[in-house]
Amino acid sequence: MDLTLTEQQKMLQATMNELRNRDYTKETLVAIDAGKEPALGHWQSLASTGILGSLIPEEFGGAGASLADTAVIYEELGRGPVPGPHFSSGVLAALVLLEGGTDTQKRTLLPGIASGERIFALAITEEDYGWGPEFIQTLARTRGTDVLIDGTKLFVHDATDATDLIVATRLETGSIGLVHMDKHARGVATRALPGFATGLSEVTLLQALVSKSSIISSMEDGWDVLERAMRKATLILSAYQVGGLSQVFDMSLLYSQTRRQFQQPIGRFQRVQDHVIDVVNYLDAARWTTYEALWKADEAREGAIEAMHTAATTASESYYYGCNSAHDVHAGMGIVREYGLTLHTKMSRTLYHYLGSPRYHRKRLAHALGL
Amino acid sequence: MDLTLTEQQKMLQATMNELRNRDYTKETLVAIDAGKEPALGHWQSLASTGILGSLIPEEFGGAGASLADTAVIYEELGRGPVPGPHFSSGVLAALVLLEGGTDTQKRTLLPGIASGERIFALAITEEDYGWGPEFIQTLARTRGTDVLIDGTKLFVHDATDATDLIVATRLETGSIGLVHMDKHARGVATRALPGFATGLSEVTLLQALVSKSSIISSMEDGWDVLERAMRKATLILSAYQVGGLSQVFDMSLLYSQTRRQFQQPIGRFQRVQDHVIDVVNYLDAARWTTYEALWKADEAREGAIEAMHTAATTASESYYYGCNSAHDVHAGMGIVREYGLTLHTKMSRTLYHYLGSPRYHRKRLAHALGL
Amino acid sequence: MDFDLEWTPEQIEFQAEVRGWLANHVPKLKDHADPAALTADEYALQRKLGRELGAKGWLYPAMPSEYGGGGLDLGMSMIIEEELDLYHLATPPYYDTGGRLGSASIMVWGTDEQKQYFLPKILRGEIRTWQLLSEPESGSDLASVATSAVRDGDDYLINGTKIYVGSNHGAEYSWMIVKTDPNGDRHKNLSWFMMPMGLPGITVEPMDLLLVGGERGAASGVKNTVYFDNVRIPASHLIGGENNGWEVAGTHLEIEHGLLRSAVRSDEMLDRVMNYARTTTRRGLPLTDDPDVQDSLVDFYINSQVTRLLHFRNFAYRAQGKQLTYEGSQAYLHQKRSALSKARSILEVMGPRALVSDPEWAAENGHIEVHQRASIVEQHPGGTAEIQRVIIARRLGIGREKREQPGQLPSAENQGN
Amino acid sequence: MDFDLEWTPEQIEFQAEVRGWLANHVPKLKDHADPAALTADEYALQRKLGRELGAKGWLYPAMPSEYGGGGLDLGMSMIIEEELDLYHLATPPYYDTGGRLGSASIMVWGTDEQKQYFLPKILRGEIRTWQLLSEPESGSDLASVATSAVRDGDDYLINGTKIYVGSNHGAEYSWMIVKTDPNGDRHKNLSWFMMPMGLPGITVEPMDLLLVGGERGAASGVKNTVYFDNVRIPASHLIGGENNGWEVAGTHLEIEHGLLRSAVRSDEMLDRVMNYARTTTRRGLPLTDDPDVQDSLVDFYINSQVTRLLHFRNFAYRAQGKQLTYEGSQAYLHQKRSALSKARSILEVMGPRALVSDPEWAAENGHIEVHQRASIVEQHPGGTAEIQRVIIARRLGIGREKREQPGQLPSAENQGN
Repeated sequence: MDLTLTEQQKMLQATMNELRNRDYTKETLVAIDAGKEPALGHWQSLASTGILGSLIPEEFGGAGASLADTAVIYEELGRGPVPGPHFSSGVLAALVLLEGGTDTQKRTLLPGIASGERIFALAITEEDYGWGPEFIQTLARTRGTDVLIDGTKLFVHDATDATDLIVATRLETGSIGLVHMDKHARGVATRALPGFATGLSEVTLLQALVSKSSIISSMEDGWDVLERAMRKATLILSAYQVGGLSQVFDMSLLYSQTRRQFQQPIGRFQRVQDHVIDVVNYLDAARWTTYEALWKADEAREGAIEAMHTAATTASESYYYGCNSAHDVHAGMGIVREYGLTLHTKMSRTLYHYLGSPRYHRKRLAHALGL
Repeated sequence: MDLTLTEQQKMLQATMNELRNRDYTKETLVAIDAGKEPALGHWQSLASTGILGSLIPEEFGGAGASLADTAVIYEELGRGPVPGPHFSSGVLAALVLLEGGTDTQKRTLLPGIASGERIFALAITEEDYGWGPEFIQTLARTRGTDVLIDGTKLFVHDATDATDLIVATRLETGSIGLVHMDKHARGVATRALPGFATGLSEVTLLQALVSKSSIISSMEDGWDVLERAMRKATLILSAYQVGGLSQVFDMSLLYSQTRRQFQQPIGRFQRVQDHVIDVVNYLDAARWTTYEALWKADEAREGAIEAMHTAATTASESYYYGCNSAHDVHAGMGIVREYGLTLHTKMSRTLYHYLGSPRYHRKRLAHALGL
Repeated sequence: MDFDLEWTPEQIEFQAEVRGWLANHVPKLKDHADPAALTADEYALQRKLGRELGAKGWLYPAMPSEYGGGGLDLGMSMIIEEELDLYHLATPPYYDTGGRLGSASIMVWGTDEQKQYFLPKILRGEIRTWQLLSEPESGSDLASVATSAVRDGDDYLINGTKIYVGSNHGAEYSWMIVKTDPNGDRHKNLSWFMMPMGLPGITVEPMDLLLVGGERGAASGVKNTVYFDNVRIPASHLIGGENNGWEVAGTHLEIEHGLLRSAVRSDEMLDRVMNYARTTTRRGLPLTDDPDVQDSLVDFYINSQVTRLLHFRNFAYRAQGKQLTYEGSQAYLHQKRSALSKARSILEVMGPRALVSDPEWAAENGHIEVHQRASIVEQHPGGTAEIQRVIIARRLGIGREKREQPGQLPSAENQGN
Repeated sequence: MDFDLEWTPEQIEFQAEVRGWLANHVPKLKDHADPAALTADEYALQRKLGRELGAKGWLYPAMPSEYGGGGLDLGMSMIIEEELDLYHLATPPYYDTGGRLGSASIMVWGTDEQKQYFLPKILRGEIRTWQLLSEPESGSDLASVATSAVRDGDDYLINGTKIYVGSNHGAEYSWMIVKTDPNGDRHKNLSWFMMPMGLPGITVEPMDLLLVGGERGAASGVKNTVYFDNVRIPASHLIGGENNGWEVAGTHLEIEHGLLRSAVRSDEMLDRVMNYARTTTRRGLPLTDDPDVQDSLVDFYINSQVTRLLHFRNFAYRAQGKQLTYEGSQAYLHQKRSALSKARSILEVMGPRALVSDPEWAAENGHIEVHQRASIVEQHPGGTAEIQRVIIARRLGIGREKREQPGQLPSAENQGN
């Protein structure tokens, strides 16, 4: 029993902290959010830390780190919140390739992910939105040694910044095929979706043609591969949400001390205190459910699945409600974009349904508990 | 548009207030709750006000009053909360007889209800608990001109104090029959169920024999009769809950003013204030949804059903949560039985599932809204 | 009790008149989800409608006709509100809280001369007015405003900064609170001005906020910083007496804290969400078949009914001459907090479609995405939820034997909107 | 990070020893849902178990062995807790908060003589001790206690009334806070006594409460009024120095506010609710097939996990020598508030069966009905939810730059339970 970070984790944390302070200041993040700076402006710098290969074994150019180590990185990224395709590519796509890719696919693709040269996005959900195989309507039809893909993918994270896609398709056999394709292949078009969400886009596939060998999950149903990848990725996402919420807490606490009204710091009022306390309670609930789930996953312990669903539910809800409470602390200041709180509010909404909403995870948890 | 009480309603209110102050003081109610005074000790006094016949037409010995008028009475009873079979008998049973009884049944039974001579309880729910016809397993088998009834009724309100029962049974035809019987008939046994609930009991029916003419709902399926009666009765129950919560609010407000800690009234602390504010917010939500639903029911307006389910949900949840908030205001004092708050806490739990839980009403509301 | 809005034959006739008139005069504007998207031309049409309503006395129907109001009773006023609501409009049909709150305050606190000078402009829709309250260091604590007004002969010189002001198409006047006595006791050092926005020294700079408010009657538009640099304003524009501003604020805040909303406004968002759920399928089945969706919608529906009923109660009480104490803030608080709960219900039901404003994929033409932001933004203007709770506690007498009394209002007949 | 409780070979051996010993010594008692139903004979068996545990140093395993504790490390202490927990027992296996809190306070504040005199009695289970804090006019505001202790020669004379005290089978001692300086400044006028309950002038009268607490280690039993009428007690029984009681209270409250609970206690109610749902049918189908039931159970489960993890974090931090600040109150607050939420989940799942204690129909032999009441009652003892929030705010530094420091505790090794 030891709830402290390892020395290596502390180093990772320090590295990420440095990166944030240098490349992803609040001003930069606000500018990226407003479209005034490119999202990938510091991609090389980020990639150079090696974090994109955190989960990728050394033989494929990565660090071969544990989920818990990777979570330390993502907690720091979440504090920004640093947007961009780091999660889609370095976590989700890497895990899909590791779980279901052939040796050739791993050898060809993973080093590029680790170095940041290739940027992957996963096109899974569609207009009929949901995180189960039953929602996949995009068709992949065999044409000799090729497959021809038609469909529209919606609310795809980070596709506009990607170089490569992994697309969940319905094969003629009825099972799910995860197809790797060049984002700039003919028949593939991506379009950013504006609104109160970060990095979502539409991907249309119109007779997009790829070789059969691009199917990552050729040995089994693609959804099984994706499911295994998502179970792990979800935990990294939770850590990212924990990081975001911990930044929201710091902002709220500081504001409670420095903002004065009625001739005293606003944090002297019990009503304001209770909003800050709500934030820290959400934070610690998310933090410790996530940490335990990470540990259980890394150690393959009993109850790892239950812990993962518990963490995912708690982290998504906590980030969402924690931002609401932080807005209560900040009142007018909270909605001033340059102040930076709305970056988190927006991110908390963006991630609420990502890889399954709290409601989805609750239902899966009920199932895992044998209910 | 006029949200004030009519002159007649003000008189009713005053009468009930007087009755409460005389016969149902806090001390008496605490003693009844503790089993130190009989629940029916003041039944004659209560009956003499005529309130048991409020909904019964004058031709059958009642006052023929509207639901809204009756609600005024029950709001005052709820303030106690005055326990006992007044609702089971004067509201629920009366409405069942009015909705489904033959002329003979009405003429024979309603005057006794109105005068308080007969006390009815409705035995509907069973071990497999729920407020739909599908939960009725108690069997009524025809034997010549008689029916023979077997089954166990659970969580029956007020049965121990009753003289008569109306039992929901499954007829051989498969439909539901509401059977009137003398509580002291052979084969009928009632047993009070102790615990954190007021007035619940078990009623066992072992080859209980009644004449076929005792079936109240002989012309149609008994559940339809019951459903119509419950739609109206639910609103009176909501008014009773509103009354209870309004008393809880008064207690909380007064305590916030008179209890001193840290050298000031506790109500000076924002955290305590917010608990009291929660109570009044619950109260007013319950009050106004109930009042509007009563008006719509009396006037047979469009949306009366939706309004009833909205009121029932809101009143049950408000009373439940409002008591929790009041306990937060009162801390230790709230759990001292002689103080009287726990009478409401217990009653709010007792009524939570009665005539359908909030979840039941929400589902019916969804249906009524065409969802 | 009677929840009916029964109209007399005269009122039914009036209703027909209003309906007919509106059909001919309400301009057909594009349905902008984000009110900030309103163009200058469209805005001009809205102002025109405002002036036309004003000319008939329908812009401020319950205000006295001698000052340009309609002199109508609450029933008539409500009919106008109801009919406008069918167009998702209110009186006035553009952002004019300075006019609504300023005119009520002038009715109570202005001199006869000031009433005659200012009220007709406002009530007839000739000018529109922003309200200027918050400052960088003064939000919930309104009494701490630092913008100064110093007497100089027949004028005052104004210096300071106001934030979260107004809207995006300018205003002719601003109704503002300032400090007139830098050494005066708290609550005895403030005054209100009706400020012509064309005076030299005034600079307006847009703020970048989560939601840029718009020009519609109901929009909670707080979005400019307004700088005052030695602005010279005649003393005749000071309303309610020098250093008497806290009393005037009582009137202003009383109306702002929950008395703004009419009894009849429909819940546009409820209609939209129900419509979405009824017209959307999921795996071939209506979304409404999903019990989780039903739960979310029923939550939304009940929340909406409670907000409506609390406002309705307040309206009815006012109409019957009953003095409201905590009820205005209670309804306002419920409205604010249930907006958050509704936003979550919506997100549960619609998923990411609730979050995007893309023309092809946005739910309900983007109105939902705007609401997701608006639900957060609307927690704060007009007094935060915390301030509403402060008022409720004082008015109910929680922890105190003496209940605080409400601020002074215009007579009931003059509060129709 | 490592969430594992990995035992060393020595610890595994110890675990086997404890397990074997308990199997032979824990009396088979009737499973009373309501702890108040425990008979005098059964209570005597529990006391006997306490003395036997005490003789082995397992009653207060982490306390120094020189005073009758076990002198064991946290791991060993935890093993004892875990094994007792399998019997739904804790150390001590009867209501003894006065002993738990008093012995810790004496460890920090007592003189050597006092430690030698009082601690062995407590730690060996020879006496049991109530805590006496609240009074009719003093609840959350502990510093306002009025029960007076006036010096008279080598003694003090005690007068006053304490409420919500103890349990239903008496106690040999009481650990109590009194006012020793009627004119002293607030927080400088209090002292603590270890009071023999056999002294003349003490009257104990049961209170009639929503839940009558019992004798089990975990029961939140507050249930007597204790009157002191000129009770004469030797000055040697005053702990921590005259008028230094607020400092001593810092130790007492620090432990009470969230450090009481061990890291390993299972959630008995979670097991019961899951068991009920899995073994009950509704219209022939398992209750667990109902999606609404699933939702309620999952809510319950998640709440339970969060409470467990917050306590686990606190335990691990203490084991690593990290000073806790807000964390104790945070865990305690979560435990209190989620008890309410759990009670509602239960009521949703079980309906009226959750409310009755009838032998035939009560869910889970009546344990559920007791929990429905306990969830309300447990909001208040050990500091209300509001008091926990006060502490959290101060310790986090909300609205203040200087964070409040925790009260003084016995060294980490001595806080094992």
